Amino acid sequence: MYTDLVMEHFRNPRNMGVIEDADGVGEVGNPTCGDMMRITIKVSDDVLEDVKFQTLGCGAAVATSSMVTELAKGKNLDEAVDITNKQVAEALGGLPPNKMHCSNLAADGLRAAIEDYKERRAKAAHN
Amino acid sequence: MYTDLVMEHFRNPRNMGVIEDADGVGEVGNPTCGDMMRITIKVSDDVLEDVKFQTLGCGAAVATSSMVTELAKGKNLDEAVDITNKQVAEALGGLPPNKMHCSNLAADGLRAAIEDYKERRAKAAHN
Amino acid sequence: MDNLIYFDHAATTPTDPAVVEAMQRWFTTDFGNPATLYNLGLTANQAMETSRAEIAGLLGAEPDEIYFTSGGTESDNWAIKGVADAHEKKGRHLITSTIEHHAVLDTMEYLEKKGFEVTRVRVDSGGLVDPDDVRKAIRPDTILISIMHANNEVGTIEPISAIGEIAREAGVIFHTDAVQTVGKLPVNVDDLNVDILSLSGHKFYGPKGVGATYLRKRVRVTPLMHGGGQERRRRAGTQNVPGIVGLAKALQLATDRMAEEAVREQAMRDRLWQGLQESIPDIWLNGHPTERLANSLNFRVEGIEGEAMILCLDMNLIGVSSGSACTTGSLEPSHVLLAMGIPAELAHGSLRLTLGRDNTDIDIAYFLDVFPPVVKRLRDMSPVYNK
Amino acid sequence: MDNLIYFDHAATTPTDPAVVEAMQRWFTTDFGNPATLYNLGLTANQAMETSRAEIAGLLGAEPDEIYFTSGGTESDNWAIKGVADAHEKKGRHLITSTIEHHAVLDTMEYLEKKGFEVTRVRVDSGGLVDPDDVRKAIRPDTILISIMHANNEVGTIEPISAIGEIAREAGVIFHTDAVQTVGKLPVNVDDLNVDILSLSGHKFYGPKGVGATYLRKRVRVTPLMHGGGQERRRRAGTQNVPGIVGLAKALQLATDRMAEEAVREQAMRDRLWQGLQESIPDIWLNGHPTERLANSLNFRVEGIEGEAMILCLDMNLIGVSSGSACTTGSLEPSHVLLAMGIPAELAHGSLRLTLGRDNTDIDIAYFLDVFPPVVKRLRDMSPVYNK
Ligand SMILES: Cc1ncc(COP(=O)(O)O)c(C=O)c1O
Ligand SMILES: Cc1ncc(COP(=O)(O)O)c(C=O)c1O
Repeated sequence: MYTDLVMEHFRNPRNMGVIEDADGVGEVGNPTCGDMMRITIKVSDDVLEDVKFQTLGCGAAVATSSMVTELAKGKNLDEAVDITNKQVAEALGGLPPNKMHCSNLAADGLRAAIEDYKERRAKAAHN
Repeated sequence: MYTDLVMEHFRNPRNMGVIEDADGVGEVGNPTCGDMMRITIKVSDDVLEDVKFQTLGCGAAVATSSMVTELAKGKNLDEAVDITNKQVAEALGGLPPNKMHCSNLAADGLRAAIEDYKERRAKAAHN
Repeated sequence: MDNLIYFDHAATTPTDPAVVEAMQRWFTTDFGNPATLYNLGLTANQAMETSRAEIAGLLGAEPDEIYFTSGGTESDNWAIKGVADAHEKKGRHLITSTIEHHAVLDTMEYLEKKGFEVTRVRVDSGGLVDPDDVRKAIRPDTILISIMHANNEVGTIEPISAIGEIAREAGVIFHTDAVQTVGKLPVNVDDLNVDILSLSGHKFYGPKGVGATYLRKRVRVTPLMHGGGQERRRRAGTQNVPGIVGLAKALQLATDRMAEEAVREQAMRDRLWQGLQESIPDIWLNGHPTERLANSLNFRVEGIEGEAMILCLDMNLIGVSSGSACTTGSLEPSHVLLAMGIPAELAHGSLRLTLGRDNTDIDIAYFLDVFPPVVKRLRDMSPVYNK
Repeated sequence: MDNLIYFDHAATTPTDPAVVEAMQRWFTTDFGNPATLYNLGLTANQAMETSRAEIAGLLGAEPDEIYFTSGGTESDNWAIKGVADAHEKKGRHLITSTIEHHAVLDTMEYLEKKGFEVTRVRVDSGGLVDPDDVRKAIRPDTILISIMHANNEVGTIEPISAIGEIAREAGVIFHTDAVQTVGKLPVNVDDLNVDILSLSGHKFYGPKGVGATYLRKRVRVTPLMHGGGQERRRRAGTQNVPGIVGLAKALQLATDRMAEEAVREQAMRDRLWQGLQESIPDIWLNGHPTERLANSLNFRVEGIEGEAMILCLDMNLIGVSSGSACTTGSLEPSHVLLAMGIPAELAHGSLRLTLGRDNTDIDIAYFLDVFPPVVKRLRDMSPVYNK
């Protein structure tokens, strides 16, 4: 069902965990749907210095979470915000069709985290 | 499908053929239906001295024809006319359900031959 | 895959080598079409009729009440569509439950689109149908009640005999999907008061792609397969003689060891559940505590998701299923668990273990070793479990 | 039954030992349900998908246009009922021929009872459908044309490609029952211009109880089997993995030796017919002299009846069928022969010989030895043959 690369990421997820003093947090999905992920980021000079994920979900959900952290880490925010769910799936060598929509949310999670970071910064600038 | 006795009669039909100077001839069935038999009888002192059959038809048609000649031979006409198709089937140890109606006409053939004989005699008496 | 530890006997079972052996000659040397008139065909026909009589005997039925099909799905579809088609003049109302297999539920849904009305009786938190609910659902235009004998996800055994009595009193045809019980529980069509019953070979160590329908005499159903005159004109198609011989052999073998195997599997299952409860916090049983198949264990694990557990267990050479129908292309949580009142997020986190002949105490011990760390790892990964 | 001389390959064929061998591991060691997520299931799924791709390749189709079924009867029923159900809003008119298999004809008759209209195009004395008759039968409300590729009784090969072109021009879905041609003739779904095609394993040395439907992309059909999400939600039921693997293997083997085998069987068949004509008076060929399957010989024998010939030949260890459907519980003469204009009494006296891989010149010689005395004996017994 899954590509070897998906299974490899499922088996050995990269960047699993929580950044305690994160600069941004993104949450997408919903436990009622069976898939939920939380992405925490650490930003310095508009570059994603660290990205970590926590995921409740199936193999695809875990692997896409893991993959998006790899794709994002070290990128600057403008690049990272452009990463799409489709790119994540492609980087994994593809996902089963039924997993393309429901369990492929990791890029959305990353974007949510970046937005959270930007909002926090905007607020800080106002204060 | 068929009992051993049916097959035995099919393999070695008794009294197959035509009595050339028959006292009565009975014909039942219809080639269009796939089953047809002709029974010829020789009568002496109201007793069936000889009975012979010709049959076009399936295994059941042949076996019932053969069996009816065995049952009838040596009987007097009153007994012979009472032989039923059902009795013939029973004497053969039964027939498959789908063969009970269409291919089990031999007793009818015998009866037709006896009636033919009686008609001929009645005509002869009138002349 | 000899080193796999298989806990998914409700999904399918290995075909018993004795069954495979019994099938062989009907493939190659005695391969005749049972509808033909020469010896080769008659021999095949005889084997088929002997199988039919054996199966009938084991179910307390007459041989000419047994019809061979391609499996449980066909038997279920036939029963429901066949009764609906043959009796729609009498009425267009059908009764079923909320926890049936999709072969029943989707067929019912199809009929709804065709203008039939369907009442789905609810189940309690253990998955049990209340016969009284069935009684209340019956209307003058009800033509069929279809309630499964035991549920395939949680193993709950339904009060079929009592429901059958109600159906009989009301003069309504009663079908039961016994795919999960035949070969595991004693199944007698008269004791169960059923008119139609579905069974499937591959659930009791028989071949896939062959099943049977018990159809009580004088119950009218329209064929699902029109065509040749096979199966007394009720189910057309050249009969699968090797499969049918295998089906009968498998049912015979399953019946022979049924009592002993139920005790053995239940003991293992109960030890397993005991062990899991001791080593893992926040897990709960799904299904009925007692009215349940001896080999079935379904439980929910808070904070993690089913497929992830399956994959982790597979990495440890253990085969299990989740409560949800992972394969249907939807990620819907199990309709059975939802019907029992389990919230969606816990339904997603459920696992089904169904034991079988090949399981031993060693498998139980191994599972109890492997599973707690899997749960811990996935909970560590989970954003919603923080205990 | 190794000493049987088998001339009834249109009824069924022995499963090739290599096919049986290929099936074995999927019964016992790799028995997984292809819908499950762990390795055992994935392995089974992979074998199934490989089989699907192989079969698709051999038919010139895409893998996701192949659906596994329980055989020819199911494929025929599904095609016809499935199209009727999915397209009845467009129209309720169907076209078929008078010489179809009962799996098609009886299904059509069933639909007639449900309010559909069916036009049955006639055939000529050789059993051929005239494509122009099909064209003329098409109406604005026609939703399906179903014409068989080759007839199972007389072997006549229909002009499917031409009919398919007409169907396509008219925008009508076209189904062909290719149960008698797949494995014997090159079958390419694009060359044939078909939208749906039925095939059955046991007709080409594969297992009984497994077949397939080719269903062109974007052609809508309602499932015949509702339930689980198997076969892309179009045909529910746990897939018969051993049977499916066997089906693909059998089609591969049949394709490999197709050309050579056709030549060999046709030579034997022609010698056989030559010899029969020389030794038996008043016999005639049924079916088309040239547009005919290489292995098929159907002839009528004046003055005697088919079943009697079958039984006599069986006594000589030869297996053949008559033209009529001896098994259906009716003694109706063959609808195919009647449709070709053969009088009922001669239809009753017809015999079908269909050759296969196991036949050799010795079998032909033996038949030519045995059959003339059989005819003589039955004609002597017959009240209607006096030549
Ligand atoms: C309760 C129940 N009904 C029906 C079926 C369908 O049976 P089959 O897979 O033989 O079509 C299954 C199993 O898949 C089942 O568990
Ligand atoms: C032309 C044709 N169609 C359909 C069928 C039915 O196939 P099956 O026996 O696999 O159901 C057959 C053979 O029985 C056939 O010869």
